[in-house]
Amino acid sequence: MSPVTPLLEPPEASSIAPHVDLLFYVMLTLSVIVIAGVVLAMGWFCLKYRRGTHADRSPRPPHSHWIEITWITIPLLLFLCIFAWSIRLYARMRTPPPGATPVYVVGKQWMWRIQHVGGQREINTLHVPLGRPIHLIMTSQDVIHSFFVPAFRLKQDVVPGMYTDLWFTATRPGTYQLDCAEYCGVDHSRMGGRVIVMQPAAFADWQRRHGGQSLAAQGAALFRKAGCSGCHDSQSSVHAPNLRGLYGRRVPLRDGSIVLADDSYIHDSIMLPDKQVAAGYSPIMPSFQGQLGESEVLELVAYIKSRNGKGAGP
Amino acid sequence: MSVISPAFETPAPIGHRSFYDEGNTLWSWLTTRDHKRIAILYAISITFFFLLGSLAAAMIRLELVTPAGDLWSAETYNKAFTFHGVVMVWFFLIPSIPVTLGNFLLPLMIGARDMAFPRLNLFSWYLFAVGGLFTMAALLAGGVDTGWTFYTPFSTMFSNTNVFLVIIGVFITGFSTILTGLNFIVTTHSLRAPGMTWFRLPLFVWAMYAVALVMMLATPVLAMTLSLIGLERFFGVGIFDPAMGGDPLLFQHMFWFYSHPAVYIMILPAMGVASELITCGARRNIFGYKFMIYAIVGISVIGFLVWGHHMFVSGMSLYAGIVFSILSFLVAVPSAIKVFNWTATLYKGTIDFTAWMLYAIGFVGLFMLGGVTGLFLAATALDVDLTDTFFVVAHFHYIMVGGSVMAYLGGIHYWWPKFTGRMYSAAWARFAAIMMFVGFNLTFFPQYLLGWAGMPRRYHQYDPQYQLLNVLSSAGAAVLGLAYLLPIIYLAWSLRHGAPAGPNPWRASGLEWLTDSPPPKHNFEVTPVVTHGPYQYTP
Amino acid sequence: MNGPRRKNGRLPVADLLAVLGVLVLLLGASIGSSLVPLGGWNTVVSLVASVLMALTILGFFMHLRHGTVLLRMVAAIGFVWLAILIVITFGDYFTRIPVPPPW
Amino acid sequence: MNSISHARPAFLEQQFDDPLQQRESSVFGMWAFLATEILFFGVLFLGYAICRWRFPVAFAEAAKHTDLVLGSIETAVLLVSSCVVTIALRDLRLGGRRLAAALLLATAMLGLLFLALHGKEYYDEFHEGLMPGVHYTLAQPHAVHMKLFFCLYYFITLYHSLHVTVGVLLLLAMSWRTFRGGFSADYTTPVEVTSMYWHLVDIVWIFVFPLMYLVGR
Ligand code: HEA
Ligand code: HEA
Ligand code: HEC
Ligand code: CUA
Ligand SMILES: [Cu+2]
Repeated sequence: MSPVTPLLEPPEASSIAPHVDLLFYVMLTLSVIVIAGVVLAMGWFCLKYRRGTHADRSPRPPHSHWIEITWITIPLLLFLCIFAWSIRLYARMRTPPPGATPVYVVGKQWMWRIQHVGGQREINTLHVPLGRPIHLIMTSQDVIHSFFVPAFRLKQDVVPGMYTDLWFTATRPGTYQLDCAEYCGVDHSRMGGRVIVMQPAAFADWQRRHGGQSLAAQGAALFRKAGCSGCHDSQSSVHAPNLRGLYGRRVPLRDGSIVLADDSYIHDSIMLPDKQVAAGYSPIMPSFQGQLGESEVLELVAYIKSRNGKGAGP
Repeated sequence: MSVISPAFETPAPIGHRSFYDEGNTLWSWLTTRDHKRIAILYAISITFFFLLGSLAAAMIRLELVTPAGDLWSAETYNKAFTFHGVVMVWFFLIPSIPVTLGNFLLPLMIGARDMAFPRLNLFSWYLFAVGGLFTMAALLAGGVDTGWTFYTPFSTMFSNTNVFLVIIGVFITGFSTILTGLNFIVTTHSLRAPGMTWFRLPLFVWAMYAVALVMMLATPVLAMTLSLIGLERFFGVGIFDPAMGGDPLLFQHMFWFYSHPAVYIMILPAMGVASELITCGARRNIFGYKFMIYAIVGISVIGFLVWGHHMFVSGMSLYAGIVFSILSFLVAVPSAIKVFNWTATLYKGTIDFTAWMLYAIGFVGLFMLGGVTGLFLAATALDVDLTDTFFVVAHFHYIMVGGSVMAYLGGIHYWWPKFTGRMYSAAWARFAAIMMFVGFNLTFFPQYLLGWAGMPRRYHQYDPQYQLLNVLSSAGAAVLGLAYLLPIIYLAWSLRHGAPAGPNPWRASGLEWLTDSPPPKHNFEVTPVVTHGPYQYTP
Repeated sequence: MNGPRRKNGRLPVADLLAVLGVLVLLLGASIGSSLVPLGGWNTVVSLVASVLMALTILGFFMHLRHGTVLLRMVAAIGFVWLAILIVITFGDYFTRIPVPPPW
Repeated sequence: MNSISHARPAFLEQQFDDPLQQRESSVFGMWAFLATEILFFGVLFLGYAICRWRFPVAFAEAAKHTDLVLGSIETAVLLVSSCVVTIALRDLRLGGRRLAAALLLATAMLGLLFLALHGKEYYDEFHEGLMPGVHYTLAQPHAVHMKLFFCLYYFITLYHSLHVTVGVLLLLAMSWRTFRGGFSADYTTPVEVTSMYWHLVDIVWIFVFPLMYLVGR
């Protein structure tokens, strides 16, 4: 554990964290100034005009548009500045840089299951290399959880039935607390873990030691086992789309709309096939809801993605 | 003790028969249509619920003294904060000021003989009571563990506690809220005394009017959303369940469309009370009366557009986050106007530090602190870090306990002579107010630090490094809890032993002070005619 | 509340029946249009018919035509608030950007 | 301004100064209540809109299972009833009694007819196995998401039928009171307010109908 004194914030361990802290402390300073101003004014009035003092109590105007407008405008401008600042930071938090390494996360009452593209699996622990952007693609098997790493100043709800994502670049090696921040039932407070930030070399070493079959390869096996290939193989007699090169394409749907084939699209195609039916096909694909867990779906997604590259897959 | 403001032409003659004298059997109370008696029925009921909710708070705080989850089981802890939240929000704070002070004072302040629909008013109380019974039944049957926000799919598919009973309870109480709001709106529109124009209404009445509007337009959404949860639990079908193609975020949108306006249901009345107290306590007319009104209306309307700030990390779209964030900043502007105007009202006044004035000043300070930390949460990038931590818990307790509860108690102290005709011990009252202020800050200030340090909320056990602050917070809760008991004691004592108050012990202006304390059954022997604005103070 | 006191509700019976006729016609149009394949426009057409029917009822049967401004505002506010709820919620759904491709 | 002492008609409640104030308060109150009703139903429509937007095909498929003929008749019945209650109120205001009472009764009967027709629909749907959670036998490709439609369909129509039932009871009471001479040309407020409620029930149905019955035809 990194040393955390009770009154201080956790260390800044991601590229975003210093920006968040700066915003926080600037807002804190502003707020303290404003609050101190108001409290001092009130305190001073309370002292000066308490009953029995000989203060000037001549009539004052019952209102003044100028004063009102001043103290509407100044806070408003302050608010707009803070808003602009925070929203830029927020947009940055939510836009993963191109080339970030994907890591798949499944929340489940009450544990975190993590799958790396290289096939490494972890539970309640996430190993990441220092200084490289990591892109978490997350979903939940049951209820809503929230992936929270205080040292990174980042948090994202993990919602069943959809993919949410979170990205960060760790900037300090060490072990950091991972919490579940969305109430999810009995053991919510125990649903924690660690994020271990390693030097790239150490990380590569870790990867090698724990690497098995890559996620896509596991997905390829599953593709056969779950029976997908029965329809989706090019030799299959069933009229089903060939999934090669599907990922990232724009897919025309039967109802006339066009959607981008991203992670969620593939996920929904497997779990809720009726939701979006590809044009030119009949809606005969069965739903795999209940038969495949979210982590298995992630393997399939990884496999289908992998078939975009050159010479990938059958 | 009888300085009647010169603003009103027809002071009521001093009568001898108060509304308490119209029969005192239990039956006469349970069938009453007198808004004043209904207010008292409500006051008793919500005090009961406040005590229940406080016991749950004591359970929470006792558990959090140690990092290990040792005192209660995790299930019990989860049920405790759920029950605490549900009871405090729906059975104490949302009704609190409107149904007691509002019910009692609204007709008096506008010079009416009663509410527009007295029977409906009584019916609302019965609905409230029945809703409360359902909620207590849920407690007796084992409690609920969903959190007061009932997030799906946990509440629909995974919790096997008595969600259904609580939902029915809240649903029924919701109807009570809607009907109360309806009554307030119609009363304010049609029963104002001659000469009582809109811009002569006391700010408390404006606050009641605005809050009634919010109650009517927001509560139906909650009722139906909760019904949908009930439906899903019963039939295993539904639109919030991702397993069936439903969407949990849809629930959050619907819930917060109600629940954010609901937080303004909790603060607007408090602002109304504070305006009355500060003007009287400083013997100065409110500064910027019209701006105060615009601020009230502004808060209640813009307040409907910001609900998504509870969903910044929920998976909602980035663009929606931007819109909700800026709107949340905008809604803070009218609150700022109010804080500044209250402060300016003190200027060149003659300030008496009665207990209720202490509460009012405490209210302004604590509300400001809570509100400003609300801005931290509205700043999306900070919310990503702070959401679902104790920072949020501290934010809303500062506003709800430090703000609304303080204002409610201030209002009770201010109008107590009017309600009962008796004075309470001023010294004890001041002592309790100060003790409460100290205990409150000790309880909740450490929670800001906890939140910034990263302690998530709704945690039954936590990491040891957070212990010191948690112990401080629990100690504060003990002080705060004891301070809450004091008013109950000395106010009860005053009922028998307090000095008679007379119609206007604080020399306040406002129609309610023209009539007897306690007022006669129909409030005014002669309908007053109003020729001036609401505040007629000279220092 | 002190708007002009009209002879509310004193439309001749014949007029009321004519209004009913209009309503039934609109209903017929709505049903008829739904049987014609117009794609997405089917719903639009039938909803427009519904809005017209609702306005007719509000205006004639509920006498809002002669109502005060206040009453009209009250009648409208429910719809306006509902529109806020629906528009903003859909705003979220429409702008949820898909998770961009990670490589 | 001292209005308590004037001759007060028996129906005038003590908190009001005169009959006009009482009537306007009641009417205003009813409008305000109707605004909340719109939101009550409105949330469900939001749920419907989102689900339909997500599953357009399933919704079109599911809506085909509703009974267009019965649904259309029900709509017409409600429209006629709305007209009838307006005529009843008109007659009452012109001093009528028997005709008004009869028309109010007729309105209630139309309401009952609506409920009966809808009951018939529910009965058929039960036998077709269209009730998720109770008896659901659909097995076509979109069956899972069609449940969403049915779930909303039953919830909205049942909630609406509850309103119709309340309306019928109120109308029966009003008819009886009218028949007993409880109202006069000066005092029609309860009937007026009831009729407003009834119109709202009608308006809600006017939106339910195209969304539930006319989709995917
Ligand atoms: C009475 C109740 C009440 C009130 C009035 C408010 C008022 C505000 N609230 Fe709060 N809030 C809650 C009760 C309340 N809140 C509750 C219960 C929750 C948690 C629910 C849950 O999840 O369980 C919550 C949660 C909550 C969140 C979500 C946190 C999260 O879960 O991630 C946010 C985010 O934006 C927020 C913001 C605000 C803002 C901007 C205001 C503004 O209206 C505040 C405006 C007031 C001021 C700003 C102070 C006065 C102004 C000045 C003195 C001006 C000068 C100041 C400066 C220049 C800085 N609140
Ligand atoms: C609306 C009003 C309201 C009020 C008045 C209060 C009052 C208090 N609340 Fe609460 N609170 C909420 C609304 C409110 N709360 C809501 C909505 C939540 C969110 C729930 C959720 O997450 O779903 C919440 C959650 C909440 C939490 C977070 C739980 C968690 O996330 O894990 C805590 C923790 O400290 C807390 C504490 C308190 C305390 C100490 C008081 C004090 O004011 C109470 C003081 C009274 C007593 C302490 C009892 C009497 C005293 C004694 C019997 C003496 C002995 C006591 C001790 C030794 C401790 N509340
Ligand atoms: C019964 C045959 C069948 C089986 C088994 C099947 N599918 Fe499909 N699948 C189809 C058909 C037909 C479509 C096109 C219609 C549609 O979009 O629903 C399709 C569409 C898809 C699509 C969307 C493709 C596009 O172009 O839009 C994906 C992704 C997919 N399937 C993946 C899988 C996976 C993964 C499995 C195994 C877990 C699987 N399918 C099993 C028949 C099948
Ligand atoms: Cu998982 Cu909380
Ligand atoms: Cu909010």
